[in-house]
Amino acid sequence: MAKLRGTGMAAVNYPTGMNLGGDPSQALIHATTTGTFVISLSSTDLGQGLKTVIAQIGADALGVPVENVMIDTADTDTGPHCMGTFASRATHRVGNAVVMAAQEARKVLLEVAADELEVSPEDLETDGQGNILVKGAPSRSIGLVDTALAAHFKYAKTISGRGMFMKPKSDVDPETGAMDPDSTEAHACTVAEVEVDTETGEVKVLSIKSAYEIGRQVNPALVKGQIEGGSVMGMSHALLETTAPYYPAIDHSPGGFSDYLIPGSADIPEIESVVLEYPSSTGPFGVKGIGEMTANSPIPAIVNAINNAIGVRITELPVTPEKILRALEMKDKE
Amino acid sequence: MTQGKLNAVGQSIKRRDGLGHVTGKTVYVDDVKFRDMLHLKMVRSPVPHARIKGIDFSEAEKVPGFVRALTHEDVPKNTYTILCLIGVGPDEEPVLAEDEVRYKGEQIAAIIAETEEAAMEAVGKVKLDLEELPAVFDVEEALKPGAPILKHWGTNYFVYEGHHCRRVRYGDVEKGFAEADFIVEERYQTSPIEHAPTETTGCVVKPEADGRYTVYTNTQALFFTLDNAALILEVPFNKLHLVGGTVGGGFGGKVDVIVEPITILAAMKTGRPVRYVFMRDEEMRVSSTRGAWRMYYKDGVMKDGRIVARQVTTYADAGAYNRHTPYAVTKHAANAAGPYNIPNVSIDAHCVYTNRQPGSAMRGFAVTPASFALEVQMDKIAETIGMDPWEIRFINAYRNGDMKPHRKVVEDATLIETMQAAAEMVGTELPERLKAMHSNDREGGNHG
Amino acid sequence: MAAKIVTFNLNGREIDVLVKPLTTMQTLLREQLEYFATKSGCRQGGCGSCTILVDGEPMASCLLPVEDVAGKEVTTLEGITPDLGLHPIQEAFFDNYAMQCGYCTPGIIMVSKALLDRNPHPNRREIVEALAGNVCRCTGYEPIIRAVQDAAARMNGQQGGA
Amino acid sequence: MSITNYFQPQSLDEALIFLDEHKDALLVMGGGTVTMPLINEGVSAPEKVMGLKNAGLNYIHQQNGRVVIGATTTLSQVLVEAPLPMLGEAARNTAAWTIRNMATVGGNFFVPPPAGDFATALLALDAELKLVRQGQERFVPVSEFFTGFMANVLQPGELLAEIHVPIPQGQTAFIKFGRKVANTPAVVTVAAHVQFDGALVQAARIAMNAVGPHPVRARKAEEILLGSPLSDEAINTAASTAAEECEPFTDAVASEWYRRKMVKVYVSRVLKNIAGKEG
Repeated sequence: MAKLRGTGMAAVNYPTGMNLGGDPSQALIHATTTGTFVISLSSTDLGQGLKTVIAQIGADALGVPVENVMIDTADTDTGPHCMGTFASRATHRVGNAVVMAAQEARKVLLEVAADELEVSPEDLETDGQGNILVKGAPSRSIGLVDTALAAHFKYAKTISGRGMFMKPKSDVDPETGAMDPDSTEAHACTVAEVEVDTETGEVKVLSIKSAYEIGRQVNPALVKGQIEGGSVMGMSHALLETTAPYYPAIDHSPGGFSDYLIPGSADIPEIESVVLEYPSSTGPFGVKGIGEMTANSPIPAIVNAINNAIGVRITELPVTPEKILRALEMKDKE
Repeated sequence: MTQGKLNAVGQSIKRRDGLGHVTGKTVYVDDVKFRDMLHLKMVRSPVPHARIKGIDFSEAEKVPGFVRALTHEDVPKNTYTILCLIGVGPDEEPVLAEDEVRYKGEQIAAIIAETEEAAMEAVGKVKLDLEELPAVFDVEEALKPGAPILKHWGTNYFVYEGHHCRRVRYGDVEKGFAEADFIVEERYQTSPIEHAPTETTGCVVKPEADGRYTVYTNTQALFFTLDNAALILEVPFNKLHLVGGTVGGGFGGKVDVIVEPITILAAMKTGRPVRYVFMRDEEMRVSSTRGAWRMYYKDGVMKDGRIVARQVTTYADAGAYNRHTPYAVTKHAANAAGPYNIPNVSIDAHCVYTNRQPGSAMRGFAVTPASFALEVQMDKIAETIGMDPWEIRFINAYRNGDMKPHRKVVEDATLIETMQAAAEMVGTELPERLKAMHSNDREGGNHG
Repeated sequence: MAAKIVTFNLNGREIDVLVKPLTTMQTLLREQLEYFATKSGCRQGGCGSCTILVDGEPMASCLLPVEDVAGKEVTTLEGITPDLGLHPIQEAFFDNYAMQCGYCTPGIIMVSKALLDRNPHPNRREIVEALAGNVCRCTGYEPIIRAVQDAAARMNGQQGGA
Repeated sequence: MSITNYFQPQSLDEALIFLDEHKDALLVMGGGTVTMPLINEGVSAPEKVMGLKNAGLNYIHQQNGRVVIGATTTLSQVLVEAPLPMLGEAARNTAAWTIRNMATVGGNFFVPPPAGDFATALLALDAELKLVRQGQERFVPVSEFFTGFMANVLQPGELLAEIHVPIPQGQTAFIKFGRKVANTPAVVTVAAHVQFDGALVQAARIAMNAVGPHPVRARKAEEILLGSPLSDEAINTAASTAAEECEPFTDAVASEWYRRKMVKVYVSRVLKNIAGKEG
């Protein structure tokens, strides 16, 4: 009976955007006389934080405080088309569409402010606190509400913008597989440490430590959330959960959270992460994407750590205690 | 691309929906209720493969609260169209089963009743006359002659422009294998897993006074769902108004457009709001999973660690129907060689049908199984040639300017920098040679 | 089928409800009283998203007949949420990003409330054990554990940092 | 038809009256943690249900060398009061806090495998079940209660009212091995109670769960221990014997092969735990 420790690593990339592109997203922005900028979308938030990060992108693209940005999404009558939330695409695609729409709206915002301050738009800048200032003479400024009111009641101008982003659809050469699948690549390298009980085949994951490179982080706390959640989902995929415990047979399929084994609060390893930011060439503010990839590198890192601990390489998921015992028994026979 | 200093991007502001979450005020689909709302429950196949000879609703109709049943005859265009909307066909999954059922749990008939209990009781009283047929569950068995055939085009695989699989051909793997000092082969297999979000898939459809239908749904893709539903129901797109965007966990499991079309149809036929939300065991045993993937890797490797040839043969277990798997297999083909610069690559990625709960999209979409196989294979290569696992990856890591097997030039690559950061974080002392590498050290060149 | 009047205290207020036999507290709260903070993740007692407190004890409302709470004190998340502002636990969860999709959050906050009422200074093991019946698929639990520790600090007067 | 009546007897006698009146038509429920999911999913649609929660059967007290536990005492109560170390362990390893606040000790005798870990501990402690019906009561040892898969000696009109647990004279140990750390079904559960006469084993009870149609005793393994010291060698032989005599099954959590392997491992670990205590 022994408890053996092992360490394993894995390095992965992950493409941003729906494979082959052709997944457009639109955004409409309009200011109301409350000084609020409404961003209309039809994108969905699955918990990854779209409603938060898109507001942040919109705020900086407009040059206004994030508190002045409201996301109005997920109503097909009022929001322009969006392909949907998957493929780590939303921050990149919807973000780009929002930046485009914001540029158009910002242009009108500065034109109206320029008229009010009797300067030319090029002389103006926004401080991100809700003020539009004359460069070099910050005392001469105008607030967002005043500008919006002036635009509406004085100049009969609409402070609004339209945005659209699509990576044109690429098709696949049936012979060679040539294709242009993605807009950029995010990366991750995970190191997992495990302890294997050679008598029961149990694997305890002690730690999952990962470095991620995902271009610009829009909201570091939400990025960390994806890394922590993905690490646990990866650990579960590697060791515990399946709808077909005896695949390819369909027997004994679990019917609920009792016999479908996903980790609970007591099962989680120590999780550590560091995030590098190498801005992408195609994303808004250099964004790439992270949502889909965070379960990927922990899985092989854990399998490699098990091999490092007990010298058996299990190549079938999930790596159950039974598979480990059977592999150890075969190894002893050799 | 935009002006000056960033004030919001890069800040860890709190979640916009956070206050709703912690107070329980966030509204999810199953918080949507209407006074005269009906409930829909599905009659499902108890067996993995059978011919449907008859369905008897006589006992079910006697259940107090029973309103009506729906079968394939009620569905205007009884075929799911999800792939044709993204340029991949043919579509082959019925909304409600017609002549055959091809997986245990497949939707056969919808029962609509005043209460959920009445609907469940009525479902239990529907009598199915089924003639069980032989079933196949293994992807390689399904491709052998004599296996039960699942598709109307007479095979158990998806046809990719005339080919029985998605192909990538780059360089000459046989030449690569011939040159190689070592050949490293392995078989990798993943099992299907369920998205298991804490909120199950569901929708509520309300007929509006103006003849349109409002669909409250936790789909991940509103317009994609709208378009598919409209095509199935043969109604103008603008008849449907989808509202959602607050999803209790998706993970790829809420983009199959399975509950919306039939529930809109039920609302159309009854003129009343209808609610169809999966029970947990339906989410587990019937809703789509991440498919199972069987991947055979064969690599040619030189003594110095360079991988000169990589051949990948993959069988994706789509289960009984396409859903998103044919599309996932193409993404798999674009990633199965990994973030490594390999001169000779051959990939055959098959999308295979079995009599199983369909596989579809899940977080990582076909790249998750590839990353698993790739990174265990890289360790096996390192062990075979006696090299450190870090080093084998640094040597082969792709650099900006390299050409990927699917003929796309590498850009925005930072695998090397990411590995360096991970090593530093865990205190692994990399040799200077590896610390000196960077992703632009071969700009423009190939195999530096 | 004889419906019955059941009297109990809901979030500090005595109420009488008319329910059919074996109606669950989950169904009563969500379908009749429109208290939607109590969620419905599985109706098998396996996910914890429907947790409510009965005389301060966390229970799975999906398995609890309404008749069983007659004369008792029932607390739901609506009852913990002050009319103005937030309960310290809610502040701690919000500040620690202890949720993503939010569907499991109500149930987890109820269990955390019951734990902290009973044990103002829980260690990590005690927090983890209390939460063993709550499934969260998004966060990986770590931020939730941090949030409960932070909530304990806030409720004990020390200013909990995010 | 759906549920017509939910009876909540206020006393054991009232419960027996309802039971006599409605016999098989009445589904008896303890905490509801097994019955309610089946009703919620429409798998079970009883007409009449009787909940015993208010029948005054939740108490724990000691009575001439025995711990007496009312049938509807919740697992949380047992965990808090921990009348015996093994019972505290068994309760702590069953489900999670929220469910333990509802699940009852008596209910644990009517659950499908691999559930029933608490009943397994009681089996190892030679507990006796007080079964009552109108005007009659009888004591049945847990070891004779189960007659097959989801079957037992309960007669029509009879209820499980109390569990009597003799205070163990020897050393006890309990391990519940699941695939997750908490709130998870058993791969195998082993509970043992060994009494010594000096260094020799005078009496041994080894109870196992999830390796038979219900909690079972490893009788052959027990015999091997009698009359000899609890040596490593005796423990290994007993563990191997227990692995042979058990009847494991396959489910989503573990296969028959793996459960049989784990019986050998965990019977050995439990006995070594006891040997360690004996010192």
